[in-house]
This record gives sequence, C-alpha cells and structure tokens, in this order.
Amino acid sequence: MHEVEMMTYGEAIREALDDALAKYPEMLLIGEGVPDPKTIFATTQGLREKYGAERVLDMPLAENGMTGICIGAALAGMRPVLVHQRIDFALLSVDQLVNNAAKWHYMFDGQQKVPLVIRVIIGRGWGQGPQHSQSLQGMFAQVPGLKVVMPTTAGDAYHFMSAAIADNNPVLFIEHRWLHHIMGEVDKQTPSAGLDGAALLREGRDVTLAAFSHMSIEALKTATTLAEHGIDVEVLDMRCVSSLDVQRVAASLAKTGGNLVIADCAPEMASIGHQLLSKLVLAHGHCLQQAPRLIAYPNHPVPTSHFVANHYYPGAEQIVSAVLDMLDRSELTEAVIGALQSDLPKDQPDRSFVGPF
Amino acid sequence: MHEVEMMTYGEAIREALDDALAKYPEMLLIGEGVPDPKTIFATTQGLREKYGAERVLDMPLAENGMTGICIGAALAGMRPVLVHQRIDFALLSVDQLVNNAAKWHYMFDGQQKVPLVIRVIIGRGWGQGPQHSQSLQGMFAQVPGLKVVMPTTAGDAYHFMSAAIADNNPVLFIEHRWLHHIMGEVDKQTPSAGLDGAALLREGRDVTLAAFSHMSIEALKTATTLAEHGIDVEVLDMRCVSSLDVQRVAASLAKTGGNLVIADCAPEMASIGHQLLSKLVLAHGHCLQQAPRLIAYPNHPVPTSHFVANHYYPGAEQIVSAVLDMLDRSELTEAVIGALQSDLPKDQPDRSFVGPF
Amino acid sequence: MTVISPASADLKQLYYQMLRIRRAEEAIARRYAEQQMRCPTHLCIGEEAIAVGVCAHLTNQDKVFSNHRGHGHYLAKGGDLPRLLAELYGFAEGCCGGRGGSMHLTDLAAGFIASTPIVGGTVPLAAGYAWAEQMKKSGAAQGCASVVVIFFGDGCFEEGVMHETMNFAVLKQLPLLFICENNQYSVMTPLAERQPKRDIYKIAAAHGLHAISGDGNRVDEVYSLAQAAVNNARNGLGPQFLELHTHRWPEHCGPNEDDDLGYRSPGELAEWKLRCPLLQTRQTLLEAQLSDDAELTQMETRLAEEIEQAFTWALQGTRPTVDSMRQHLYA
Amino acid sequence: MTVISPASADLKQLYYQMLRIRRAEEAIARRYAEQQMRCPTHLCIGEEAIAVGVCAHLTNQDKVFSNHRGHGHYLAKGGDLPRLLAELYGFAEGCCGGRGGSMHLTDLAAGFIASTPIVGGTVPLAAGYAWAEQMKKSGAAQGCASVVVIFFGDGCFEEGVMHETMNFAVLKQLPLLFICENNQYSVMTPLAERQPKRDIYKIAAAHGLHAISGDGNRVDEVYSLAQAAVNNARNGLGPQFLELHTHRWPEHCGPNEDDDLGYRSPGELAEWKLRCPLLQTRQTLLEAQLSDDAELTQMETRLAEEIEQAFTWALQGTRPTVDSMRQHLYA
Ligand SMILES: Cc1ncc(C[n+]2csc(CCOP(=O)(O)OP(=O)(O)O)c2C)c(N)n1
Ligand SMILES: Cc1ncc(C[n+]2csc(CCOP(=O)(O)OP(=O)(O)O)c2C)c(N)n1
Ligand SMILES: [Mg+2]
Ligand SMILES: [Mg+2]
Repeated sequence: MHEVEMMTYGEAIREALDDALAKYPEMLLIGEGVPDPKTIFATTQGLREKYGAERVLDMPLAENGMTGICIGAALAGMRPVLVHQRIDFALLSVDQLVNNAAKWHYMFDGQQKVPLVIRVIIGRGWGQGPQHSQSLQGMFAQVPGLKVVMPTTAGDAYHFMSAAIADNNPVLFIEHRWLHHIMGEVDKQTPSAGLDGAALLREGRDVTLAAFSHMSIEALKTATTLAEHGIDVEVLDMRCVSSLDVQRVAASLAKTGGNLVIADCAPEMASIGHQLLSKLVLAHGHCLQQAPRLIAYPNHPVPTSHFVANHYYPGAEQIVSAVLDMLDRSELTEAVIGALQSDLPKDQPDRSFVGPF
Repeated sequence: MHEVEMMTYGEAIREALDDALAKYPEMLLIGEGVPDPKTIFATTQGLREKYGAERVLDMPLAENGMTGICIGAALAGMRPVLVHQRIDFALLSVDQLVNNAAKWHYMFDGQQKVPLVIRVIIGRGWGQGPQHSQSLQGMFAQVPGLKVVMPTTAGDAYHFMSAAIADNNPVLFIEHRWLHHIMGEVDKQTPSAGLDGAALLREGRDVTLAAFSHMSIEALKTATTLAEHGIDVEVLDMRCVSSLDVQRVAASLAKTGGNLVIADCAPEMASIGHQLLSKLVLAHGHCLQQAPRLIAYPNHPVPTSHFVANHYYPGAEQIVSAVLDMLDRSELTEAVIGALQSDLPKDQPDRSFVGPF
Repeated sequence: MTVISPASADLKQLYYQMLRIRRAEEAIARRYAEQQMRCPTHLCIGEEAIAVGVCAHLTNQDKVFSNHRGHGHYLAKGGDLPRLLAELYGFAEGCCGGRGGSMHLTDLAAGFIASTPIVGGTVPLAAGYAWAEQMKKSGAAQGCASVVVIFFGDGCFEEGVMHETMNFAVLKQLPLLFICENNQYSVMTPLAERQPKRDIYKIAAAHGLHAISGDGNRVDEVYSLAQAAVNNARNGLGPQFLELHTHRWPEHCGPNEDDDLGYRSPGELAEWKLRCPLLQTRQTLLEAQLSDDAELTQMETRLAEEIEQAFTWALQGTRPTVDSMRQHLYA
Repeated sequence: MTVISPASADLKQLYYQMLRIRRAEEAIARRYAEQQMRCPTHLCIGEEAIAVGVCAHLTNQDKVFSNHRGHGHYLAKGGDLPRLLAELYGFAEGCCGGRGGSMHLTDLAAGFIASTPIVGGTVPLAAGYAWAEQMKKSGAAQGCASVVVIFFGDGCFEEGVMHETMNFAVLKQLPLLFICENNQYSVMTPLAERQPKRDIYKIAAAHGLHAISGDGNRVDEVYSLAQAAVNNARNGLGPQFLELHTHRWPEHCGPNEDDDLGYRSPGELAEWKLRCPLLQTRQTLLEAQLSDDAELTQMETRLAEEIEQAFTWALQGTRPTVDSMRQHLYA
C-alpha cells in the first residue's frame, strides 16, 4: 500500500535530495548557501549534518568555473547537484552549460557522460528587480543536449528531482520561488515519471489551458472559479520544457474543440509558449478552432517598484479574460475576476512570505 | 545620382566599419584578431593603419570581462564594436550581454545608454565542429533590450552595420561565414533601413518562403530553379530576428494563398522560426492554407566529420521538397533537385574557401 | 606603512560623513519593518569608513561604481539622500525612477554612475569607463584628470571577471581604483569555505597593480591609503588596489541583526563592534580635542533633521504609472 | 634552480617521444594539403618538450586534459596514433568517432580525458576531475594516488575561469598540475597586446599554488620541474603550476609556415628554431655519448614506419553513417 505524504514543494525537493544523497554515494550537493543557516529556503536543511561537509558544501562565487568543476567531477563519476539561488546567476555559466555540459556526451561519441543537475530558482517578488527575477526557461530549453524541466507540483518536484539526479545527462531544474510554499501530495512509491510528458492537472471540455510552472497554479485557480460558472477548462502543466509534449496538447484540443490558451511565466519574446504553439501547428495543422492566446509577461525587464511590478505579472485574471473571450462569454469576466480578487499584495505569494528574502 | 557599388558581404562590412570610424570619433573597434594579419577574414583590413592603434585594437582572451569593459566605455560615451570570430565565444559573455547591456537603459530609467555593437560570426564548415559552428540567433533574439540582426545581402550588411553603430542600444550583429564572399549591390546613399523589417528578396505568387541569413541564399537558389518549372516563390529575408516582421509575412501569405515555408540555419529546437510561426498564428489566426513547414538543422551538435556534417545541413534541396510537397507537385522534385546539384563539397561555400580557416 | 593622518578639519568631516551613512541606514532599518520598502536591501553598517575614506579624495569629475551594498558608496560620493529613499519606496522620484530599488542606484550629477546586484557585474564596467576617460584625456600633459573607483567585496574577488578586469586595467594603465571591502563573508559563508589562506591584495599585486591592505575600520588609515592611491591613479601610475578589512554588523540582506544564526564565530561581531569606525574616530576627535560633546550632539541633531526631511520628501513620492513601466526599453 | 637531469635512458626516451610527435605532426602537415583532413588543426611543432617532459611522470591512472593544440599532449600521454589520424580524417574509427576532429581528442584507456577548443573550457573540468579523484581516495594514507594535468596556453591564462579554477584548486588542495605553455602568442596577437609585463606564474603563486617557470624548450628542465611538481601533487601538497616558455613554429592553425605574415618580430622564429627542443636534446645525447648517429637513424626509421602504418590504417577508416550522426545526444 502506498503512503502518500502531504508536503510543500520546497520540502519535496529537500526530501528528494535527502533520498538521493542516501542512494548515491557519488552525489554531491553544492552551491552558494547550501549549508548556511538559511539552507536555500530550507531546501537543503540538515543535509550537511547528515551526509557530511565533503558531500554537502558551499562554494566560491564563481558560477562558470564551479559549473566546469562540477562537469569535471561528473566525468570522473560523481553526481553533482549545483544550486543557484537565482536563475539569473546561471547566465554566468552559459559557456560551461552550453559548450561543455550539453555537448560532451555527443561530441565525445558517447564515450563520456555528464550526470549533472543544476537547480535554479526564478526569484519573483519583493522587488527582486531586473537582475534577480528573470525567467530564462526559453533560453535554456533550446540547447540540444540539455534537459530542462520546471515542475509545478510537490509530487513532480520530488520525482523530477529524483529522476534528474538519476539521469546521466545534464538537467536544468527550474523552480519558481512562488511554488515553494505550496502543499501537495508526494507518493514516493509511485515510480518516477521520468523527465517527460505534460501533466494533466485538471480535466475539462471547453478550453485547453497549457501552462508553465507557476502559471499552472494560476491556471488551476482560474479553472476552479470558471467551473462555478459552468465553464470547464482542461489544465495541462507543460513541465518538461526542452521536450514539449505537443501530442498531449493536441489530444486535449481534439476534446476541447481546438480552443487553446497558453500561459507562460516569461516575457512574450522569451516564451517557450511560442515553440509549443509552432510545433503544434507544424505537426497538427488543423487542430485550432480559432486564434489561440499566449499569456506572457511584457517584453522588458521587471521593474523593482512594487507599484508597477504588480502590473507586470499576468495571472488568473488575464487567463480568465482570454478564456471567456475565446468562448464568447465576456459578459462573465467581471464576475469571475471579482471572485478571484485577493487583497494580498502581488509581490508576495502568501502572507508568510515577507521581505527581505 | 546614386552610385551603386558591387562588393562582397565581407567588403561591405569593412566599408561600413571604415565609414563609421571616420564619422564617429568615439567609435572603437576591438576584438581578438581585429588588427592581426588576417583581420577577421579581411573585414577589418587597413583600419588600424587608418584610425590608429588606440581605436582599432586587439584584446585579451576574456570575453565576459571585455564585454563589460566595452559596456563601461559605452556608458562613458564611446561606441565600441566588439568582434568575436565565432558566435560560440559570445556564450562566455552572456552575463554581461543579458544582465547588463540589454537591461542598462531600462533599469536606470533611461538615464544611461549602451551604444554597443557585438559582431559575431556563425562558423559553419571545414570541420568547425560542435563548439565552433553554433547558430545561436534564437537564444539571443529572446532577450528584451538586445537588438539582434542577421543581414543576408551585402547591401544590408553595409546598412545594418552602419545603423547598428549609430544605434544607442546594444546590437548583436550576426554574420554567417558563408555570406562573406557573396557579391551584392551597396548603395551607400540610400538611407539606411534602420534595424527593422523583413526584406523582399524575390516576389512570387505560389509560396511564401521566410528565410534567415544563409538560408535566404538557399531559398533564392531554390526560387530561381523552381521558376524554370513555373513555380513562383516569394522569398522574404527575416533579417531582424529580435523584432520579427510578422506583418510582412502575413501580407505575403495573403498573396500566396497561405503557403508558408520557413527556413532557418539553426537546430529545430533553437529555431527562431518557431517564434515567427507562433506570432503569425497568434496575430493572424487564419492566414495559413495548410500546415506550414519549418526547415532547420537536426537537434544535436554539428559533428566535425565532413562525411556526416554534409548531411547535417539542409539547403536548397530540402526547401525544394517542402515547396513541391506543399503544392502537390512532388513529381517535379527529382528534376529540380537534379538541376540544383553541385559537385562542391558541402563543407565549403565556394572553391576559394579552403581549409584551414 | 606610515599613516599620514588627515588634517583635523578633515577628520571631523570624515566622521560626519560616516555618521550620516550610519544614521541614514539605521533609519532605513527602522522603517523597513513597515513593509513599505519592498526590495532587497543590504546595509553597510559597520563598514562606513571605507566609502567615506575613499570618496573624500574624489571630485565630481571622478566616478564611482558599486555593488549590491551601495548606500554608503552612494552617499559618500554625494548621491542625493531623498532620491535614494524614494527609490527604496519604489516611487517615480527615486534616483532610478523606482525601477531599481536599493540594489540599483545612480546619481550622475554626483559622479555615482551605478550600483547593480549581479556580483562582479560592475567591475569591468568601471574599467571600461576609466578606459574611455583615459582616451578622452589622452594627450593631457599630466596623467588623468579623473579617476574611477570600483567598490566590491571579498566574495566578488572570486569571480573570474575580477581577473579579466585587473589584467586589462594593468595592460592599459587605467586610472582606476579597486576597493575590496573584505568583510570575510559572502552572504553567510565565511572566507575559509571559499578561499584559501592567502592575501587578496597580493594577487592584485602579482597582476601588476599597486596593491596594499589596511584596516577598513580606521577612517584615518583608509583616508591616507586612498589619498596615495587616488594620486597615483590621477598621475598616470596605473590601477591601484586596496584590500580593506572590515565587518558587516546587520544581516547580509535586510534590516535586522542575525548573530543568533550562528554563522559568525562566537564573539566575532562583538569584537568588531568595539572596533566601530565611528567609535574610534569619535575617541580620537575627543581625545585630541578636535571636537567636543556639544559639537557631536549638534551633528546628530543636524543629521536627524536631514534624514527626517529626506523621509518626509521621499514618502510624498508619486507611484510610477503602469504606462511609464513600458518606457525606456530602448534609447 | 638546480635541474636534476633525467637519467640517460630517460633522456633518450624523452627524445624519442618528442621526435615521434614532431614526425607525426610533420606528416599531418604534409598530408593536410590533400584537403582530406577537413578540420581546423593546430600543430605543436617546436613545443614538444613540454608535453613529453610532463607526461613522462604520469601513469595510466593519471589524467590529462588539453586544449585546441592537443596532438602532442595526446601522444605523450599514450594516446593512440592511428585513431588520432582517423579522427582527423573524420572516420568512424577516430578516437572521437569522427565527431571532434583535431580539436576534440580522447583516449580514456590512456588517461587522456579530453581536449576541446573553447579556450579555457577544459581548465575547470580538470580541477573537477582532480577533486573527484581526491574524494574517491580520501582516507588514503599517502596523499593522492593519481594526479590530473591541465595543459593550456598564455592566451588561456587571460580567461576568468583560470582564476576561478586556481582559487578552488588551492582551497581544496587538489592533486592538479597547471601547465602553462607560454608561446607568447594567442593566434597572431603577441603577449604585449594582451597582458602587462609581469610573470604569469607569479599570479598563480599569489593564489597559493606552488608555481615556478622554466625553459619549455629544454626537455631535461621540463622533466625535472615536472617531476617535483607531480610528486608534490601526488603527495598531497596541493596544486602545482609550471609556466614554460616556448614557441610555436607553424601558423596558429593549419599546416604551413607563416613567418611572412610579419606578426612575429624579425628573426624571432629563426632564433627559436636554434633552440629547438629536439636539436638541443640530440646534441646532449651525442655529446654525452648517450646515443650515436646509427641509433638516431634507427629511431627515425622506426617512427617513419609507425607513422606510415598509422596513416595506412587511418585511411582505411569507414565513414560514419548518417544514421549514426543522430546517436548519443543523451546518455
Ligand atoms: C553572480 C552572483 N552570484 C551570487 C549572487 C548572490 N549574492 C548576492 S550578494 C552576495 C555576497 C557577495 O559577497 P561580497 O562580495 O563579499 O560582498 P558583501 O555582501 O560581503 O558586501 C551573493 C553571493 C549574486 N548576486 N550574483
Ligand atoms: C573562448 C575562446 N575565445 C577565442 C577562441 C579563438 N582561439 C582559438 S585558439 C586561440 C589562441 C589561444 O592562445 P593560447 O592559449 O596562448 O594557446 P596557443 O594557441 O598559443 O597554444 C584563440 C584566441 C576560442 N577558441 N575560444
Ligand atoms: Mg563580503
Ligand atoms: Mg599562446
């Protein structure tokens, strides 16, 4: 009988790291702050004490070099998990990630492998500003040889992290900071789904909502509220961004009559949603009933000021508008959005999340 | 009366640099090899002699640092043009390009500007292999604040380089090494087109061929040969990759009855062609007559061995097949491809181009 | 090395500048709890002597680049206090229009070009700026009229871009000062987990910089080391490097103390507090009878007023409009 | 420093290894004109003493990482010659299956892990490998059983990743040898346009490495410096750094001479040719009567045969199939 535990997304990551450290003596967990008192938003808590300072360690501020060092260790048989508290810092290591990690197995004709996980966190909120809250999934998802995942649920966080560590390839594991506190079911016994496929978060008949990471949460919120108005939205979480599950979206569209809304947490011009839509059209020309919608951020950096940053991020409201407009039910928009309204400042995911962080 | 000169793409770049150095005393031209005897495939020839070693100079092997140094110089009023002989080397400077150059004007509320040009060359051919022949336009084109252009003709090379240097924003200027030797008309007097819009390379009624960089040359080749068989292809050069001219493609499709073939010189998963197609569908839902085609490279690094690298790159033949298939004229494929056949090894753009380079 | 003490009037001025930064940051820390300054904020309390001792030698023509911990550098360089506070609140009147918050400061009129929070990000920019200044001035008889200063931490020194920038700076003999604020921590990670035992400034020296280390908590020492360094740079002697030892008192990011977290050795913070740059200077001023209690109290009053007024002004700021958010992507 | 000469038998062996690299590369250069080796190829003619003098101390358990100019390192470490040549021709039998060409070599059996052409790209990898070896061995009584060597050039030293890697290597006291082949050029750009006048190895020393410089054209000197360095690394004394001065004879990339291009000072190449590492060693061998013309001729014959056979084998290689091109994107 399976034991299903309830835990937060952040705890699920900690669990996965813990279990993997126990399972793989060759696993290393390294990153700025990994063993410090705040332990990467508590996701590495207790691990140094449990597995020792040789395997769970801090590192110098040298993102490119340390990525290369982890690649070298991986070549020698280790399984490093390298953590950056912000995905923005991974931009310093694009050379090693793209030129080496992603290509190594291929360019050495399969003779060597790089089992490496890079954990990165999208740092929205509390005035993180232009350099500390970028969404770069689209940029990294287009690198052949690099697997890029961005799980949304606690269950996926656990299983994807486990699968990423078990994988013999470099995997970029993207967390959205606003997922960390969300509770979900983790069933450790259910074999990991691997690192493939979209997840069906909610079944529906009227519209297909293909969403990414934190936008899947917004999509679910929308779906719940819309259901009260008799509108039945199917929510797909497109969690594997470097191998988009186009097939699954097409199947959903067959059911929903070709009504597609895509919601990504990235600027429009950087959205992997474009790739999803394009692949869909290339492979399934006539699957769309009408012009689809892409909900994404504006094409400029995130300003720090919370007065405007709050308006930078689209959420459930924008999804509602798009869905209702598509179904020609715009008369409901006001009512539905009213029901979604919250008095929480938009630069905090929940009350417990206060500055600074 | 305008004087129109014939010159190669490479010469056009040299001319533009020369003219800009004369025009802007604050312009700098810097890069590994800029003043060496080979002068970046002769594109910087004679410029050090003419403008002095202070303005035309070599640099240490330090791509990220030197990009930051050029940004700093730009902030202080200079107009640096930084050259990388391979676009691959720009991966070492993604931090400075994305975190600083692209965001600076925005994040300092318009008070400061970064007039910086980064010239990068896609190094296909002669066994350049996995780390020296990447096509990264898709990755860079998705960065808000960074202008990315990849001109195809000598005329555009001249005017885009001139406009890029005059521009007060960071511009990534992507050259394909196989364009350098191609002759074209340069009309210096015609005011520069700026850094916007697609170019109509050939008018046609039957199919819209939206192509990028060197693929536009392949597209033109195709169009010429297909014309002999009564098939009339319109070729659009999508030269501005960070501000795709979707409107122009839509207008063309209205004429060609919604037959679209996109041809990009990049792996499929990294292709900016996806963004083009997606934007088209989002903005002009019903503009496509049938499933469009995307011609791109396979999703893995380029192997060095010319035996297989030759098969890595799609070209006119693949475009022909797609066009004829789309028009239900596949019976012509063999004849047309036969006419396109050349005995030139596929790892050389022309006979004069021999290894090593 | 012999420390050439600043003149008495100067020392008083240095004290005043340090006190101004301290009181301003204390006020920020106090008000931060109101949850209205909604951005990451790195205070430099305990480290004021460095910004003040260095910037004392800079004119408006000289430029400063800084990092995430930039309030002190900004104020010492003459950056506008009310606009700094407005920036923290996210108002349009902020020095960055509210777009940057604490980690993105600028005051071009004061020659404070920019601070940004990607560690190491501004280091090569400072060198590029200095290079441009040098080119503009080339032909000038007596070295460079203006110099550029880059402030950074011990953690930053680990980034490769430091090495790339030092190499170029020495190659071109740039009028550039590298000021390394070695507070022994990168966030909560002590130096020993990040760097081997050896001196940072000696690496700079091996690169060919004029490099020296000193006590970053003694403003007189910083002042005289910086004086020599600024003069050298101004006179065309090339880039200079100061490694200055100091300690941050509050938490890495945020308004609170965090000694309870236990990442500092026991007693470490307390010991550094005894070596408070303000305390030490105040003692000198009183002992040498350069000042007295009355004058010091007067300083406090004046500063309290200035800071209060600055907050009042800042809090009357206007919210940037949503429309304005779209502006200035391109120049 | 005192140079402990290699034993006589060793010197002959060192000469033979250098000669083997020289003759193999000359043969490559000769055949390159046939336009069948269709990949960028960087020859190390003139620099053979470094690869040979260092690798002489390495066992099969020791690992080597290299750069774009890797033939010499590969051969000196025991890499398979026929498979190197097949790689240059792009055949499936190449050490990299034809996927890499000259700039991507590997021979895991020989402990030659990899060379790649992004300058600096392999530097941190070598450190990571050494770190892993150290962890695997930790608890071993006598330091590290195996050491890792990274070969790189003077140009590479300018990359920030060098600094990041040296810092980590010293921090963890890795069993790692940094071998800097200072040939004074990066492509055609002389050192003086890229670095100030100061010693590279002294920067490494300031980082805390055991660092020293030497004559890279004297194989006996390289041999003895490397002996000490390898022993130190093996005995747990931490990372070692050798800056070895040398000169590349052919063009940067390709089979030809290029002295006509004029980027070297007049006479510079000629002077370095007089200091040919082979010539100098041959003189010693003959003068000290450790060898004679007959034996040297015999060496030549043996090598000519080996190389001829290697080419014959390589040229019979099979073309990788288009299907195979798609394999191995993921492990
Ligand atoms: C490239 C990069 N990596 C990591 C961080 C996260 N971070 C912000 S401040 C900081 C500590 C920097 O330490 P130091 O340079 O010594 O400055 P200090 O905070 O001690 O003044 C770190 C690691 C960052 N902002 N940028
Ligand atoms: C990151 C990067 N920048 C630039 C180049 C182009 N490049 C190839 S080899 C080389 C010269 C390297 O010089 P050095 O390290 O001294 O090695 P040498 O060729 O002299 O042996 C350069 C600049 C590259 N391959 N990678
Ligand atoms: Mg610090
Ligand atoms: Mg060199």
